[in-house]
Amino acid sequence: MAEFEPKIVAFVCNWCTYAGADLTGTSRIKYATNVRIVRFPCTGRIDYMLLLKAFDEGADGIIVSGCHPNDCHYTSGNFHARRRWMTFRSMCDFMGIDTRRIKFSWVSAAEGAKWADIVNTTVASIREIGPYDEYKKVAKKPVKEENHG
Amino acid sequence: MIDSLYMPYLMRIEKITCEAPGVKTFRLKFVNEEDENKFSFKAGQFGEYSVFGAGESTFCIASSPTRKGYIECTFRQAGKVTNALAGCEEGSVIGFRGPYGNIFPIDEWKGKNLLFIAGGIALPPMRCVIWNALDTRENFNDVTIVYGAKSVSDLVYKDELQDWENRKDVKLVTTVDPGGETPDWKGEIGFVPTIVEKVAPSAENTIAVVCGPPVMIKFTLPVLAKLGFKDENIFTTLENRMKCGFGKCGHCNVGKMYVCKDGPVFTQAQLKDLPDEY
Amino acid sequence: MDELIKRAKELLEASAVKVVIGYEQGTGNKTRALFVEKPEDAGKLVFDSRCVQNLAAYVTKQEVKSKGKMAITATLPVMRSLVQLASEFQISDNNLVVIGITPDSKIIDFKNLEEVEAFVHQFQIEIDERNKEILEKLEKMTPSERWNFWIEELSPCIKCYACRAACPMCYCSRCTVDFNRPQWIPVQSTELGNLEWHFMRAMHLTGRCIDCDACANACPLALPINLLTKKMIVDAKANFGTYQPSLKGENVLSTFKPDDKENFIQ
Amino acid sequence: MNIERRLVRKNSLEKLFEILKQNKKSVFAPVVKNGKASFKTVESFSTVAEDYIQTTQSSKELVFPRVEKFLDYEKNGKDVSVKGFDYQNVPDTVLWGVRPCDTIGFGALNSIFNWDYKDEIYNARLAKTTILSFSCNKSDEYCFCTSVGGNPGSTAGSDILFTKLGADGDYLAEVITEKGQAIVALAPGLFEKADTADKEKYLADVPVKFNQKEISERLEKFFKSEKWVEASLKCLGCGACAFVCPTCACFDIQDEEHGKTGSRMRCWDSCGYAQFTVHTSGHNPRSVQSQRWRQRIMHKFSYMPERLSVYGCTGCGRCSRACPADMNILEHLISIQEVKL
Amino acid sequence: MAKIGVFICHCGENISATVDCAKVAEVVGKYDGVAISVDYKYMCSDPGQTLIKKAIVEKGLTGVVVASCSPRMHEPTFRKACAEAGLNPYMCEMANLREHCSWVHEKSEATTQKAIDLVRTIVEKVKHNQSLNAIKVPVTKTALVIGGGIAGIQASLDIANSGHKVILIEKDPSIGGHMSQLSETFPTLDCSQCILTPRMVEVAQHPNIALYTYAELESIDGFIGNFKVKIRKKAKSVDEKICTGCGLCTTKCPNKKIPSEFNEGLGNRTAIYVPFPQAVPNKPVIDKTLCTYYTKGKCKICEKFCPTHAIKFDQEDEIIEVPVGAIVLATGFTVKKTNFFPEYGYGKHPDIVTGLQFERLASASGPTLGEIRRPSDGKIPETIVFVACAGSRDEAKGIPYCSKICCMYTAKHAMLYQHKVHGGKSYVFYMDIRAGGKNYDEFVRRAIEEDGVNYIRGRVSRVYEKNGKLIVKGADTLLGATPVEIEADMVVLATAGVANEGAEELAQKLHVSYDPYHFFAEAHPKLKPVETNTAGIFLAGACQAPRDIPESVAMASGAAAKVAGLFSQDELTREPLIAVVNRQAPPVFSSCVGCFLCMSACPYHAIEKEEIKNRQGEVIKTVAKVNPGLCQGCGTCVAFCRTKSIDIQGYTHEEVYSEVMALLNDY
Repeated sequence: MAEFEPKIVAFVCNWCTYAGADLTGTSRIKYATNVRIVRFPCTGRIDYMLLLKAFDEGADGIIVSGCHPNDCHYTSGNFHARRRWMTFRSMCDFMGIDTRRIKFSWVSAAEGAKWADIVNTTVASIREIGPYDEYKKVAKKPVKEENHG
Repeated sequence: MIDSLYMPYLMRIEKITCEAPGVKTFRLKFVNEEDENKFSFKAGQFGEYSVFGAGESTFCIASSPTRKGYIECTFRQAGKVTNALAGCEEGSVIGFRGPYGNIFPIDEWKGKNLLFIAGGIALPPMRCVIWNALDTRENFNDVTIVYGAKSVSDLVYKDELQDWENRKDVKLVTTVDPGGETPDWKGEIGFVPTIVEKVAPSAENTIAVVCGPPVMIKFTLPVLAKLGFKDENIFTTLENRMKCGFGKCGHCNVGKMYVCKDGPVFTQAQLKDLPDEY
Repeated sequence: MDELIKRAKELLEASAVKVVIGYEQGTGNKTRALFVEKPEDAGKLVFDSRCVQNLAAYVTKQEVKSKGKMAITATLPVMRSLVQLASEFQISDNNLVVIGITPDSKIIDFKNLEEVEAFVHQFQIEIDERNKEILEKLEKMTPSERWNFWIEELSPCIKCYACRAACPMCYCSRCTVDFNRPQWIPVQSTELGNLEWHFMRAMHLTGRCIDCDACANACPLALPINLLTKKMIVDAKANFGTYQPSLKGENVLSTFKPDDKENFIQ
Repeated sequence: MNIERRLVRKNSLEKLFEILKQNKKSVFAPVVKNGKASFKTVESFSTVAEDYIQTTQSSKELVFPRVEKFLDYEKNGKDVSVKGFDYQNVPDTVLWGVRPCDTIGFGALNSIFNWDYKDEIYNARLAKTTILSFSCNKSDEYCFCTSVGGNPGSTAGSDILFTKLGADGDYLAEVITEKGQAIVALAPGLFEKADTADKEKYLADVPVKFNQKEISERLEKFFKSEKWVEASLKCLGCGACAFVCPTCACFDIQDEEHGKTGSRMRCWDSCGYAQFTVHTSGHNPRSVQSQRWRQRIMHKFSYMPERLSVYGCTGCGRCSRACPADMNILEHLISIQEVKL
Repeated sequence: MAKIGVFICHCGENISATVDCAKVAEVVGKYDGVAISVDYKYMCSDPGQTLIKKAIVEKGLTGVVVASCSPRMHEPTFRKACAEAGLNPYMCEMANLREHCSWVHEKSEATTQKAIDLVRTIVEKVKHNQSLNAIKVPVTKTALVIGGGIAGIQASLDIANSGHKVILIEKDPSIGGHMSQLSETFPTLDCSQCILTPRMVEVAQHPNIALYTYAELESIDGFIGNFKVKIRKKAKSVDEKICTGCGLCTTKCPNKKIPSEFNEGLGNRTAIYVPFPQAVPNKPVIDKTLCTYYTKGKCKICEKFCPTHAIKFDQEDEIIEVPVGAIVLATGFTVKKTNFFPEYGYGKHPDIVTGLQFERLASASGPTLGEIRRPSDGKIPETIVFVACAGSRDEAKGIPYCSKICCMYTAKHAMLYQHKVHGGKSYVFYMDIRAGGKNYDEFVRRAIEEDGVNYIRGRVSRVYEKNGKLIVKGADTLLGATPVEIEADMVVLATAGVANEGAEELAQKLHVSYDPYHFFAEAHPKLKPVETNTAGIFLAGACQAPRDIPESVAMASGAAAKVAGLFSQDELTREPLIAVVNRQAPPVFSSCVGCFLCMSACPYHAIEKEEIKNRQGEVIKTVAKVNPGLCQGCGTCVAFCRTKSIDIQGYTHEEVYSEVMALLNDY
């Protein structure tokens, strides 16, 4: 059987991490193909419901990344995001959503290598943990079975 | 295997016409011939149109039962489903359930004058019965159509308006709200009620069909009353929120009536007995 | 209680307010909301330990507001709710008079919401022992155990939204679940739909919930949904310091500290 | 057919349960959790609740599930293929331990789902369901079945009605339908000949509280009354009453999308919700709670009797028990009867 | 109806080398709503763009997806192309197949699959995109220049001469900056003062320039074209209008032993002082921190002697608020002091000086009137050692970068020394000689060949005193690292150029980003060297990195040109990618419930309250409203809004949601 290829969605801000990932490209640093990037103006824009949606639709892992503190293009978007992540994380943890599958990071426009590293380590760790069947079972569970009590 | 009431016909979008800003008309053909054969409807009925994945939306069948082989619907982009519909291309397949609801009793109107009064996007529900009447023109006396919209660009079915214009046996009066006219606008300028007062035939032996925004109806009814129209000769259609289309889901229930079953066509007389919940 | 009735009478007679929101004897051993509009009806008012429904849920309700200026008999949780509501611009001194009832059942008058805030701040929001234990028990579980716990607990949820309706903070005219472009939360009450609804609800209440348990009390199926908001309170305290509704509206999520801890960020 | 009366020993119930399971029937029975009884698909008799007045929710979800898939679709470019409701998959079910005020409710549901168009999905589920009800030997202040044409021992809607004869006595089983007969046929030994035991004296006493016909007549003229606002001011506008009600059948139709595949389903809705009637334009015919409360009462006690010639209330009292604001429907009905018109 | 055109770029071989572009085009072409899907060698090329334009016209496309390089690179290019073909530019999006796919993965199925996913995602987004129109905002045609060094001066003059008003603020009592401290300038050795002073005077006299010395930026808010800045004019305790600048006060001031900043501590000044003779404005200020009156409460001698009674002890800081349309940052740099170097005795030895101090010694206007004399005893050093890269290019010291100007000024210093001290011996320790620049290398060669400066390639490990001499220990790496030891009378350290104190705070105040060394960051290292990532704020001179005079001047003129360009239009058009609070038909008006949590979340204070009134003028509802001028489009408010009433154009709920859906599902 082929090795499990995790599906990983990355939610990144346009100014730091997206640019950082661009730099990874321009520096021709290679990394795993499992990650798909969704671009946002700022980590402050990232709605936590989107992260749940990613799991709903079968993501095995999630990366959320933006500007280092004080480097936010919008000065404080990432500070707000950071608080939201903290509450989101403890909420996830409390409801039993596997927080190991959600990686938060700061990757600046200058940290091309760090981006590659984040991706690779995340892919590796998710590969180890395995597919997120627990969530998929609930998310994709055919509606019929919900019926009786 | 029997299908459920909720199983839509598959319809292919054959033609898309942009009527006005945000208003489109679809011409739909049945994907399966047997569906087409068993399908028939009457003027005034509606259906549930659905984009798979977005959901169902209710609007009338805007084409005439006298025109076989297809149905048409006209809608304005407003909610989730209508926006999804607007995103469809010619050739795309959508769902359709119907026909549902009651009809304009057009057979009972034989030998009468017909006065159609429509405003803005509310011409579609009437278009069906208008075409039906015109296709069986011999059955009726004078046919008058008063159609108004905010501005010239908001008028829908521009080609048809032209056809009707050209017909000797139809009196078409189009009007736009003051300020909505264009330099080369030949129609009337003014609000529908006022125009109606000017051009309406005598209430004697005349059926009036009124469809339009609430405010238009609100001001047109007194005019008709003044002209001597009896409530039972004034017809209109209601557009309550609906889900199932056949009197089960409860959404369109007003008083003892299910708009989807007992309507959407009502006479003014019937509406007077209904609680004001539409 | 007599004092309460007296107070209500006065307010109505002086037509300082149009309606007094309080409690009356309900079915069986229950009490329930009462809206007194005539001085002579003030006698129906009752107050005792059974009066736990959070009446603050009514002050944002269209038909109640339309009566005119309101007076509300406010226990500590209700007062807290009112302060939070005021900080979110939903009520003001112009449309509300607060008849406070202290934890030891004394009536206090407040000139304005600042005074209410000052009073409220004398008391910390503390999770009760019973629930503390449950929280600790849950925290000791493995994530998988917690996951199963919640899926199991929430699966009976029928999405009647009694929790939302009973919560004073859920005054939004359009709840996220009623928003369908896109449909963030599935309408249907499937395991996923229920999970996401309660997740979202708790998140939206983070920093706003004042721990009155109205949601749990309202739930016809007695689901322990208040554990979620309680947990958020515990964490908010731990992460962001003091936890009090304040007229300054310093919501923990709409503010930040540059040095918020970020050990979880790589 | 006329009702057959049999005697079932109290310890035979468990055997009967086992036999049903052996015959691959899914058994839907009340289970107590967090102090609340609710219907669940149960595997062992021990989990079945014995002593309860009423379940929080009615048993309607057996035939009218909270969520029910109508169809699956798959898009392929511009084309779509659709797979309809899977009737095969409807389980052969025995509804166990349901109260007469629930079984009578199936009558109302039948009318709603069949008064004009026939809802085959509902019918298919009902057809596959055998209803073994238990008479009430207790009631509480919320019960008023007798005021709406029911009673604690009513056989209406049941296939077999069990009545407990005394505190820990045996059961009188009234076999009402062929479906009931079929159950008996599975375990003839358990259904002994019954002497003419009179069940009445074992039934709970539920006094008549109001006159149903009079209420309906009054409602005719009551629509515009101020009372509605007064009565519903404390209503919070949740859907609890509708969702626990054995006869409420309002529903919403929703699509679920996962890329090119997805499904369409029906899920419960409530006329108590502000969004229930709102038009896309934002116009809401029933914009305030009093109108929605009025709709609920009118629909059950005026509209349904008139249109479907059946009442939308069985007097189970669930809505009152479930209401977070203690909106007691019985009180409201009585008050309607009392006001001067 | 959606008619999306998908254009897959090979980017020569940059993409096609690892991604099967043809296959991507083929697969995507089958998706619902995709009207055309093609691949091409260079989409950004003229024929490439023409391909897109033709498709837009011929197929009547409603949206365009260009799958090529990063949108940060070419989004404007393709949006422009679409606009030219009559498609709203915001209906065009890019899928990043190069930086995020082809360049970071090997050629494989997976790579092509990822490319397909990325394109599909953007296709789904574009389906939900809306046509947007650029936002127009008025422009205040006044520029604020912060810093009165050569860069600030140049920028001010260029902007002023292009006919626009300039406000120039300088924190010191006089403009002139470091350049005014310099003796001669490389590579021409013309006197710094002589070329600078006329410019300083020109600034002072220019009708378009308002000069505030002894002033600092207090706060700023607003946005490009519409900034509101508060300037703190520190109290000079002297009424400039009355003061004639006669200088009597400075001669009378009893407090004479204050080390002069201008002379880098090699000379003294008084408490009431003019930093240097050619200062502009040439009027004194009282240093409140050191003035006897302010510290001890009595003295007032200057007041007594002032002929025009210009001394005003009660003067207080004044804060003025001015609207400006653009800001040029020219706050310059500073150099590490000798006390930064343990190996050189922490600056304890007076005869170990910095390059800047040496400038003062060599300057005719300096403490030694241009004679090279050592600070300790005023003797003329017979042997002098110059140490280049003192701190620079030294990871250990936390300054890995090259300070750029040292090689040149060290050569100049050695040269000046040789000219002034005949028979003197000069050594220069260096790592490399970096003399890129017009006539630079020739200049250095001259120092070595004509003036006989001894260049030793190697680092100085230690400098210590031994019976009146400074022993300089180093190694000559060209001679196989043979140890070198020189007995010097004086040592000059070309200490690293570093960012100013407080540069970080200033950057945060202005929302401009900065590098790890607190130099302000340009928006793009090559293509936007004078812009910052905050629209309307530009950079000039050494505040961005160590720069020599010609570069600073060039940069200043560049920044000035940008400002002039901005001011050339009365209105400026901004990207409409901003937040919007929904509005609906009555009776709803908006789904916003007016909790205004978004207000406290907005970093730009862009959210206002709007009262919705009925016909009678009564307020029915108070809802949030976004000021399109202030909103920068971060979207923080969006993620906050519980009712989902705020949405951000270009990243709407539906857009991002459909992206996530598309990423994880088959279509």
